Amino acid sequence: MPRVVVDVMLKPEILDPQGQAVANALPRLGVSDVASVRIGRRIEIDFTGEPDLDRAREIADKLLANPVIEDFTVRLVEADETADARS
Amino acid sequence: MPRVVVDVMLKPEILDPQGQAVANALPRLGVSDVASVRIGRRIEIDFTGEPDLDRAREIADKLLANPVIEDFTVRLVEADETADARS
Amino acid sequence: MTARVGVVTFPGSLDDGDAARAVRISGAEPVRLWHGDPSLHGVDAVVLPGGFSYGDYLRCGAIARFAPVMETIVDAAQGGLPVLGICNGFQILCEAHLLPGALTRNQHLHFRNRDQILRIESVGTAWTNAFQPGQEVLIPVKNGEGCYVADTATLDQLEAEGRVVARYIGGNPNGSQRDIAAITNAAGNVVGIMPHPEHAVEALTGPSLDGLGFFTSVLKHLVGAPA
Amino acid sequence: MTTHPDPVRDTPEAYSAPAQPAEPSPAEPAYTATAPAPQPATADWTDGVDTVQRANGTSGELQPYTELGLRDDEYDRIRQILGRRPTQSELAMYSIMWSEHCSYKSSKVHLRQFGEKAPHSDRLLAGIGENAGVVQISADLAVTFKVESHNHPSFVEPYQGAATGVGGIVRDILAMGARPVAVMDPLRFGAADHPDTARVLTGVVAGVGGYGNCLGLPNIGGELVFDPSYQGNPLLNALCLGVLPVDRLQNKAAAGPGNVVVLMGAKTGRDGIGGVSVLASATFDEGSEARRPAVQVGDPFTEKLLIEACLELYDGQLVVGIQDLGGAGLTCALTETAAAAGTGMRVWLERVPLREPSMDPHEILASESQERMLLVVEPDKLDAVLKTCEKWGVLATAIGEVTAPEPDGRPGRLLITWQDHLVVDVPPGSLVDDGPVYARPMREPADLILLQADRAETLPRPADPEALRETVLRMIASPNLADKTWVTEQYDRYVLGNTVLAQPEDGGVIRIDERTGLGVALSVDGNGRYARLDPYNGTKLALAEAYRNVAVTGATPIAVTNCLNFGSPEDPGVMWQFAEAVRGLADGCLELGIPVTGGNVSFYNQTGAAPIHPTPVVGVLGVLDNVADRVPMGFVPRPGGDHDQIYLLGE
Ligand SMILES: Nc1ncnc2c1ncn2[C@@H]1O[C@H](COP(=O)(O)OP(=O)(O)O)[C@@H](O)[C@H]1O
Repeated sequence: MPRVVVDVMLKPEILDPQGQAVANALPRLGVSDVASVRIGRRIEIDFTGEPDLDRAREIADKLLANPVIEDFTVRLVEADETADARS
Repeated sequence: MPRVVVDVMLKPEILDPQGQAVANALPRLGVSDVASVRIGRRIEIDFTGEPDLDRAREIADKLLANPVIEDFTVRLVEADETADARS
Repeated sequence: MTARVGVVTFPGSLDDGDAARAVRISGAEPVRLWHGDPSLHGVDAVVLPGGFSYGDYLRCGAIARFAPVMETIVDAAQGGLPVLGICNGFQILCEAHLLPGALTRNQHLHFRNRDQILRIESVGTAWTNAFQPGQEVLIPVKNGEGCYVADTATLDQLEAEGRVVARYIGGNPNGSQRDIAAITNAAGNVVGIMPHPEHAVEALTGPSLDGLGFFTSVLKHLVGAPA
Repeated sequence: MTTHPDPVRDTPEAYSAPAQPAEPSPAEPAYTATAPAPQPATADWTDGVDTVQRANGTSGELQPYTELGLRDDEYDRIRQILGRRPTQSELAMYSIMWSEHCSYKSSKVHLRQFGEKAPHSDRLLAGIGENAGVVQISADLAVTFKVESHNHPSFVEPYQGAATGVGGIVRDILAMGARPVAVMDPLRFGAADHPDTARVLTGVVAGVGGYGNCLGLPNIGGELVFDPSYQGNPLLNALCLGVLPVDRLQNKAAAGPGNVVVLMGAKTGRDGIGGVSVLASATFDEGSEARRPAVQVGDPFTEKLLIEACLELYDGQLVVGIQDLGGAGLTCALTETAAAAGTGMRVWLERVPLREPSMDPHEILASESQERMLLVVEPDKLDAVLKTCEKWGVLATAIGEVTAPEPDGRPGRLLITWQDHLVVDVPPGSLVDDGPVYARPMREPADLILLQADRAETLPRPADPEALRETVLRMIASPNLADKTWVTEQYDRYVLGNTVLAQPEDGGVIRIDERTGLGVALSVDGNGRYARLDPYNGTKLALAEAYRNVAVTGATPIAVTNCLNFGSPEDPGVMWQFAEAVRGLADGCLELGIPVTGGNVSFYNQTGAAPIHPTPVVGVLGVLDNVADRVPMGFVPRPGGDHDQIYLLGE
């Protein structure tokens, strides 16, 4: 059964201190070719029946993201695909 | 230029208090057909040159995820694609 | 007749008892309100206290905004009911769109608790009329997500309309834009403040008594002193 | 060099300690960082569960008890108690309850000095043996406090390890009937400039703050010490203070046959069951290890609701008995509550709400899922209990009932079924009280004489003002003396509005009664370097320091708690340090006239063969009749320009 994935990221103009902290730590790991790091939320929603993208978009808009500071995308992903791909 | 996306999710058997809190709040929004919600992090990494998946995997393993409780996936995404898709 | 000031308890509210104590010390009667009960039980003003409502797991205040009591509060606030949101309460007011902007993760990424000097920038609100313009007060801050952000137009409008209620002085504890510590809505009845005035009402337990002014202000406001 | 003879032998010969093979059990068992040993090929777990009936018919079946940390003689004793081989579930339960962590098998013989040497106290309402000691401080009020360790998890996943450490001690306090009102956190890390310290320190501090702040508990003190001996084994000790009306004191006894056993709080998942995963049935595929998290994730929001719901249950007099679920999960809660009452218990395990439906009975019994409590409730109050839990959004489920003792007066039995299969049939006391007790060999560490010979007098002394200045600057810049604000700023010290003194004061002071001003002072102290040089006096020193820190606030010290952090008890040098430390603390308490009311032992704190410095951490609690009389640390300027006189007391 496919699941719905909502990605929520801070708007580009909003400062992302977490991402910056990671970016600043990279040189210590010997990584110097990273231009920027942004950190947001990935939300996986499983529906009891057919996944409902419109419903998910509504949830994202009302609850999962704050439109003042965040953007979101909603998409369908094969559930086992995501699990398999994990290392 | 494509960007690297690292998705970090709690391992499936690990308690996800965030996801649980959201799932419990949904009925109040009139949503009753959601079986489960899991919340993780989405990290977007832009490299100065060619995106380097191996490098990204190393960063994820050392810095972005704690393999004791989290799994991660690393993949390439077209940068403008992600931006466009955002609502 | 003593004024009755409601203090809402959400699951995960922490400073609700302290807010009620501050209301009592200021001379009003605290009335405890429950998140699941839409009735405001006839209170004259409402405090949304600090804490971690619903664990603050998704975004601070995001879930609390949908509590039954909030619907009533949003309506009443639009009708002029004085509402003070402290810390988590400020976050809830922003999430409920009673106040503009949003509160994000402290820029240094740590929870920070310290005694903080604020300058009261606006004494025209229901919650600050007991202060002098420009008065400096000492009030504890304690938050992990207290960094106030809004777009430039919103910030400029807040400044232009005198709706920045208090600013951090002597060091910004969380990276808030323009050192903003508290703001108000256009009508001046709804105020959100990140530091905790309810923790500066007793000499024994607080760094000062400066927090009392917020609670005495609303009493003044309620007996008809023009806001 | 001296070798102490075994001081006590109160167990059958077979259970006193011979020189034995190393036990695999770490200090906080059921927690492992590495994958458990592979399952012996001999184990033949069939499709279904391993029932009592099956155990009766397969007495020769080999069981992986060694991998579970049980010795041959311990396993034989289990068979003797049961008159058959244990089932899988029973074996898991015995391995947990007879571990060092739960049974105190190496420390018991020493710890009893705390009782024997204890000065009499009229204030003590509950002492050693309860979840936490309870001390009366006025006609109608009492306080309870205890310090515990969560060291190993805090190394592997610092944030969650520390967070769940705070969560665990808070539930101990809650179980006594008290509202938790403050926390403290004595911490030890490796060298401040070691790269891994940055990972552990930031994670631990964020975890202590994250959990405590979210529960709304002011942090009123603690310790921050850096020393290379803790590099691979940091110490996270957490103390919690609670307050209760004297008549709200709760106990854990599952009294009253017919009463309902209720599990309350979070769902049960595969948290921290790594230790018993060798019992996985043969049907588990490779890779099933991945499904057994060794680290628990805390949910402070659920714990906050658990606290409010429990307090409402106490005030409504709705519970007969209550016990928190800690490291040993349901196993410990079920057996301890039954054993404390001498009753039996009947439990339907499939009624336990699960996070993962595929869990096996032994996994459910061993799970260390956080934020759970076990209640014993009279049947006619069950509805009211469930309603209160629902109000707070806390899950509560009747999972069993209390049964009568045997007709001949012997304690009842604990019977647990899983979908109508009997998987456990044991005398609960055999798990709780009849565990092995060892008088382990002790020997003064060989290097002690040399260490002691290297005296401070041999250090160069600053000879002129310039050198003195340089020394002072070096000292105040050293991590152990430097300002602790970076840590303490991350903790809420104001919440609840009763914090009268907190960091950087020597002792924390909390107002307990707003009307009268009655309050308590608390301090926790330890000095591992001193204890390494002289564990007996080093422990006395820690006690004296905490006692002084409480006294200087103006409070009268009345009670002691402690957390004893040591290396492996199987190392005779460590065991000697431990025995000396306990003797020092017991003697010190006798001299000062205050009792030890509770505490915690954490063994196996070492990296390879190298133990940490012996680190007894001592907490002292004092009473202030009026917190307005507290004495802060700083000199307060006098109004009118009068000058204070300054005196130095002592030698
Ligand atoms: N160092 C110690 N000093 C005094 N009492 C101790 C010490 N260590 C353990 N105890 C007591 O032994 C009992 C069992 O301890 P523990 O297993 O830590 O409690 P819990 O069952 O709450 O986890 C408790 O009453 C505790 O106070």
